[in-house]
Amino acid sequence: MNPILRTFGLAALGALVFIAIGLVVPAWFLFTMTKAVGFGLVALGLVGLLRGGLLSFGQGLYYCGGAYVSGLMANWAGVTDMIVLLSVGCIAGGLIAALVSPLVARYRGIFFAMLTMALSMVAYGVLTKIAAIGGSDGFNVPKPTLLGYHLAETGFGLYAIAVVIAALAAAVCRVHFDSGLGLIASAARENELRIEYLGASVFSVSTRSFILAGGLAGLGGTLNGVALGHVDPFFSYWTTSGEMVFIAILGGYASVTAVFGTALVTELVRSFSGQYFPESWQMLLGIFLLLVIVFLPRGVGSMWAKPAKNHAIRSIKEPAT
Amino acid sequence: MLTIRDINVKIGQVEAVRNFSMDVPAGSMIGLVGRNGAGKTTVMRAIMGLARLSGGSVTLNGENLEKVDIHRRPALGLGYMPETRGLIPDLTVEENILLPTWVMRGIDGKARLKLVYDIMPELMPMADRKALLLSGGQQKLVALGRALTVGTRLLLLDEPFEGVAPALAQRLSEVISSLRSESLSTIMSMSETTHSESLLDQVWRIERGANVAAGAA
Amino acid sequence: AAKDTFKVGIVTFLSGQAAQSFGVPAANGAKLLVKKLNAGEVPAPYNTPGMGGMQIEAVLIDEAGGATVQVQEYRNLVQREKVDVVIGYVGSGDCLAVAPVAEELKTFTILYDCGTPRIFEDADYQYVFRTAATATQDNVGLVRYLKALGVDIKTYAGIHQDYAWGHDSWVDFKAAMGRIYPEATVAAELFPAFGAGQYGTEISALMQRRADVIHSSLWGGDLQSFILQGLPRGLFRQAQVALSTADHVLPPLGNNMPEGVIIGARGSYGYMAPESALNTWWDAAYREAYDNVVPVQGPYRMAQALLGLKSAVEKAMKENGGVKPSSEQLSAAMTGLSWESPAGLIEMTNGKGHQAIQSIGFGRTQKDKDGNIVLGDILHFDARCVNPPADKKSIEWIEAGFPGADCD
Amino acid sequence: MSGAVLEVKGLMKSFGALVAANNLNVEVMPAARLSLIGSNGAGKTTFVNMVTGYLKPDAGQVKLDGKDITRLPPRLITRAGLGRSFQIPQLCEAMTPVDNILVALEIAGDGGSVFRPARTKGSLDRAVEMLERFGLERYAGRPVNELPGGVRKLIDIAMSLASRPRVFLLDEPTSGVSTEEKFPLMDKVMAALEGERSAVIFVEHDMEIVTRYADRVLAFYSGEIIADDAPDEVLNDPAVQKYVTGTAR
Amino acid sequence: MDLIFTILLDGLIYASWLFIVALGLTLVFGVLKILNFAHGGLYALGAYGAAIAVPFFAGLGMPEWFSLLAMFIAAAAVAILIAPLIERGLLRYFYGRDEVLILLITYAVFLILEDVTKMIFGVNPYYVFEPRNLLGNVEMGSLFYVGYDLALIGLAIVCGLGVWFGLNRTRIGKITLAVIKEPEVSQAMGVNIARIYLLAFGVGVFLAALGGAFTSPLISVQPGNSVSVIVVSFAVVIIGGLGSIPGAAIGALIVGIARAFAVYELPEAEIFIIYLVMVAVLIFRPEGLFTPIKARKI
Ligand SMILES: Nc1ncnc2c1ncn2[C@@H]1O[C@H](COP(=O)(O)OP(=O)(O)OP(=O)(O)O)[C@@H](O)[C@H]1O
Ligand SMILES: Nc1ncnc2c1ncn2[C@@H]1O[C@H](COP(=O)(O)OP(=O)(O)OP(=O)(O)O)[C@@H](O)[C@H]1O
Ligand SMILES: [Mg+2]
Ligand SMILES: [Mg+2]
Repeated sequence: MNPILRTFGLAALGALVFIAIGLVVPAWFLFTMTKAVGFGLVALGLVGLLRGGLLSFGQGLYYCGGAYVSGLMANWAGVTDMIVLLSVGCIAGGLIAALVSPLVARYRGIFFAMLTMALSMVAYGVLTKIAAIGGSDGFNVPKPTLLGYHLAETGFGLYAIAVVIAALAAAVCRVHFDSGLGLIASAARENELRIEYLGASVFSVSTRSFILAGGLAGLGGTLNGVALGHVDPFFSYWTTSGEMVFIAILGGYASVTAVFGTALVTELVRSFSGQYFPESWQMLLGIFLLLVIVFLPRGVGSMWAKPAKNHAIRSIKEPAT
Repeated sequence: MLTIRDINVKIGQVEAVRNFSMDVPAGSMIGLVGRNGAGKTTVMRAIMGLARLSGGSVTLNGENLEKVDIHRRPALGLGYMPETRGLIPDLTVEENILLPTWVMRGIDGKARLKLVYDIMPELMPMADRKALLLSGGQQKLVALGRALTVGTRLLLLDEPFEGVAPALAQRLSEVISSLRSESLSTIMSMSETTHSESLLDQVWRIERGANVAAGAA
Repeated sequence: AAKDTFKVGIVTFLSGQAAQSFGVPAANGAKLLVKKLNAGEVPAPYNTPGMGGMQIEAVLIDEAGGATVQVQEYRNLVQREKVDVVIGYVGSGDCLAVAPVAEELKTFTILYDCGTPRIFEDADYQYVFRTAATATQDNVGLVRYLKALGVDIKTYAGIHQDYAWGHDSWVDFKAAMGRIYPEATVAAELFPAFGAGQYGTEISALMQRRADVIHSSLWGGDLQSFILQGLPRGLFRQAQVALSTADHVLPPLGNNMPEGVIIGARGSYGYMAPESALNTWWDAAYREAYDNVVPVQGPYRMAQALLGLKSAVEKAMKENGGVKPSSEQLSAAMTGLSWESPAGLIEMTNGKGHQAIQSIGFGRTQKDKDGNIVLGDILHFDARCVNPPADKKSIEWIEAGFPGADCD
Repeated sequence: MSGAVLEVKGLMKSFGALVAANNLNVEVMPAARLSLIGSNGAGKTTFVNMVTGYLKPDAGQVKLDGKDITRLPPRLITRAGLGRSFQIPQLCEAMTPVDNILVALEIAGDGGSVFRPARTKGSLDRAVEMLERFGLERYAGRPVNELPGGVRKLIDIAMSLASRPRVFLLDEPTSGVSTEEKFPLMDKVMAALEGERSAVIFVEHDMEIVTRYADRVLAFYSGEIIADDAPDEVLNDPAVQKYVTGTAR
Repeated sequence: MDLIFTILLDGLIYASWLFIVALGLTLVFGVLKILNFAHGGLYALGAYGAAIAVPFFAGLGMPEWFSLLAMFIAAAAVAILIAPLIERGLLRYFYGRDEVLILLITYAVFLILEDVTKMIFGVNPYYVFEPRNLLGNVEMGSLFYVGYDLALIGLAIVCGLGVWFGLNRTRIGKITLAVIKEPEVSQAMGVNIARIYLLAFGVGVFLAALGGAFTSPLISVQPGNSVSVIVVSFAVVIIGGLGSIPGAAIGALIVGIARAFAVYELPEAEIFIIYLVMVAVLIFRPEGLFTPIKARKI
């Protein structure tokens, strides 16, 4: 079968399974999963960047951008339809990233990380100053609708939307990562000089990944803003971005689904340790992080997503050593 | 003097060296010859301790090297010139040569430096240049000089002639042959013996990590 | 039904900057009061065990992590832990974010501390209540206090943390100054980052601009650092410093506190608490439990929330025949309720009966005869003197010249 | 017009006080086989680096097919039809040889598409075919950082050839390659370029290779070209013998 | 005139504090290639250490000036106790791994340190006033400055020169440079690289703790001090160029003066001025102001 169709088919199947799961789990878990999807989307964008050797410590900016733009639209224009809001948030995140990208796309490594962080912190600083949109306290986002229907109070409706979005995003990313450009991006992580000497522009490869990540972050921001019913400049604070990085690294860049799982697990670990050990949850989170890094250094996703195999050459024998 | 017995080295999934054995008598010049990827570098790294043995032993004058920490091996008189040259880019040529003498006890840095300059006078004009500015071949020279400062018993030269212009290669083999002495042994890895046929006492061949045949050059 | 337990989620800062000054003391106060309430050891009218006979079970949650985390934790408290009510939130952002969720989940919720007037001025809630006055009274009261002391002000300056709390405090203060000291002008306004820790430059700037009064809403570690750094540089000699929420730094700083500094506590708390049997008991119980440390605003505010809850629960049970009240019944009982707290009478008069007003006290540090720093010049302002009437938004009320204020 | 594909005029480069390229002038005809020899540190790599845009020359001009490419970035120089390989192989280290080649083919093709899968039967076949041309198929499935130096060298060259350059510069293609493999390697490289009538410029220390594969030799010494002629002439030049080949006695 | 002088002086004092903290960060990055998130936690430990050590030595009847020394002792104690634990116990297993992964590890260490510190010292504040009163007050322009604050400038210079000299002019420093660039070869040349790593990390910890110790008289030592320190010192180190000591100095100065300027002239911008400066610098110098030289790679 056409691999692209197959990927989307799998995604649809996965979405159905998770929607079914949503029918039986308790409400709090439904909400946690919804929020995990929001984070997971941002982390998925980070995975795309990581595949190209870029680590952004400022995804909060695009996350925040998506959440603010869609949230303000809901408040000011009274638009509460999720399809509209999600599209607007996604475009907003991507657009901000596109505006920023000429500035950041020529950086690598720690400098890239810190520059993106600095930009998100400038946004944070500016947002805390604008009293008209709540300053540092932010503002509340009205309840969402879908095609004119109010989404049920149980949170199931929103969860279902989140699952569909997650499946769609994962499928798109899978197809993109496996594409020619995706391969070139991974090659750029390994050796930029080589890529340039092959005639490709590392700059434009980076820019594309960056805009994709921005769009996904905007999507995640919108979803979470709506789910939480509240957005504030903290969305753009560096610790928020740090949390996304945390989730992305735990997920690893082999898989496009792992990030959603690690987002959920991180949320649960934090929530339970915060409740049962309110005075030492940071330590537990730290230990959890260390354990994952030590035992699954290439991310949780490496457990099931193996690097793509070259089926055509399987038959060729390895050198007999 | 140096005895390698049935060593095995695994790099990742690959058995880079398999049951390899070799004897290096005192005062001999040995060529370790093999094609690309045969395992020459790996054998040298195993002697220096940079590659972990998964079996077998390396003994120097009866002392099992496995019991000696890596950073204590140079003090046994082991001088190593890595394939990648491995100069310290921010240090000058002279500092690069002196580096081993700084960390080893009871070694006269000045005297060693003089010795190296005597053997390779062409290093002197470069003495104050930072290593990162040198061309590939120049770096080879410096790396050889550095190996000489501590290599009083055994020199391990990994591909000393590779990437070296013929004039310089000739000069290098002169230098190496001038080192010949009762107490100093040299192992040179190479993929060919053109520059060094005259130098070598023995050639050990290695193929896919294993011994092929040994014999006089 | 008397065998039931009553599960209360308590949310306050247990880590981060606000833990030491507000969160942990409040949590300590909650633990203590819950224990005493369960044992029925609190003086009348609270001397019945637990809440309407039900033993109180407290679930303590850390407020750190921002509003998003708090929304999620709130849901977990309600949906997973199945708490009956939630009491919590110091951060204004957390209150704003949690309130609509409480409404959605139809869970009776008390905001015990946060200061922003926006919550009930911008929206109506059925299930959400705030048992403490807003920050408006802190700053209106402070200006009134300056006036009452007869401080002469031609210029004044402000230094506030750069987030909503700081900005709102400064806006209220400036507005109140405009009414009460119409001639005075602003000499400087500084907004150091939250948790900046280093105030050398700010202190230089304040001293260079030479204001008569320096107003600040700094709190916790930031405030302590500001005081420690300003003291040797003569800041507190040069200007009259007025701190709107500083009572909690008095116990740790002790005699290192400069003289002549005006201190507010956001209510009639601690050193400024009114004399009553309840307060005497509370002060003694807290000191006994926690190394003789004076309870400051954190524990007081927690206590007034818990006691308000107890009043509401018992009122509701009186009406529903003694079963565990639903959130709706609790809301109905709490609306417009008033009750005695260690800090005096709490009255839910504003925000359609969801927002409390209370009296507030101020004092000024001075040396006693042994050379110890104590609080003198203590004055109280009546709740209706420093809070807007039920139908007015705070800032409009201030700007209109406090119509309807009742200051005797 | 001289008919040269590559014209280098007055190229200069100094590193501080050290002059690494002093007024270099070279013209290269289509399908030329040009070898650069010279003592270590003579400036060969510097020359290659300037021509291919890695270093910006202090002065001078480089023209490809009459088009000035002097200060273009490497990417555009490559697209203009000038390729190079590296003295130290530049590979995507954690990827397999097949993936490395796939990347090269992908870029040389349409520059990579957003959604079209990189790994189709067709593209893999082409990559494997490329590896086979260099006798590398048996290494296909291991990450290149686990491969021996000579193999890495070949992959590096194979990648550079994907764009079918009209002028191809190789920096020491055979160093680190064992004797048995040197000639086959050069044979393969030359064969690969034969059909394209590409000009080849290779830096080399092994005079056997030079005499076998070059039809013209440039000898570098101390930043200057001290000889430029047919191989026999250059190798008999006394200065070259003294400074480069060491055959003078 | 007076205003400019005050801005510069205030900026310089702030810069000195920043520099001491950032110096350790840049050193550890330079040698171990670790951007150490736990630096802030170590800073906090230094502050607690001083808050314990100063009264302790005063209790032993030491003269007043000894409290200054006590702060050094506290920082050294933190370094000796903690550095081997973190470096030998954890970090060394990750050398050569991805920078980002190691950043996450130090982040985990930071989280753990936060709570451990809280467990040991509680949430109540500690104070150390004594040292700050030792050096008197100085009148400068129209203002009073505390002698101690001015002395921090001197301390920063001493630390900076000390580390720079140690790294560039001493043998151990050059050996360290060798380990930085070629750890494996250095080992084969006889360098005990484990010891060098530990030393460099130890000095880094010491500098972090020293920053904390000398800040303790200015603040109330309590949980939550560490976070803001990290981000600002990250900014400084990035502006200056990772691993560069002069870079850290210039970076600290730029940040310090920009901040002081903002406080006087643009208070609304104070919160993000550091990041603006960082963005501005990186636009013109993509790798920071002082980029350490790199080896030829082609
Ligand atoms: N870093 C590494 N990771 C994995 N495998 C490696 C690594 N280095 C070497 N190998 C493998 O070990 C084997 C021996 O390599 P080694 O470098 O010792 O060969 P060599 O004889 O020195 O080759 P050359 O002449 O190319 O230098 C090769 O098959 C190689 O693939
Ligand atoms: N980036 C640089 N900075 C300073 N000096 C340099 C730099 N690159 C090269 N050099 C110097 O320029 C001279 C020419 O170097 P180049 O690498 O071109 O020599 P080469 O002919 O390729 O030598 P080899 O055969 O050893 O590779 C050398 O002396 C080298 O030290
Ligand atoms: Mg080798
Ligand atoms: Mg070269």
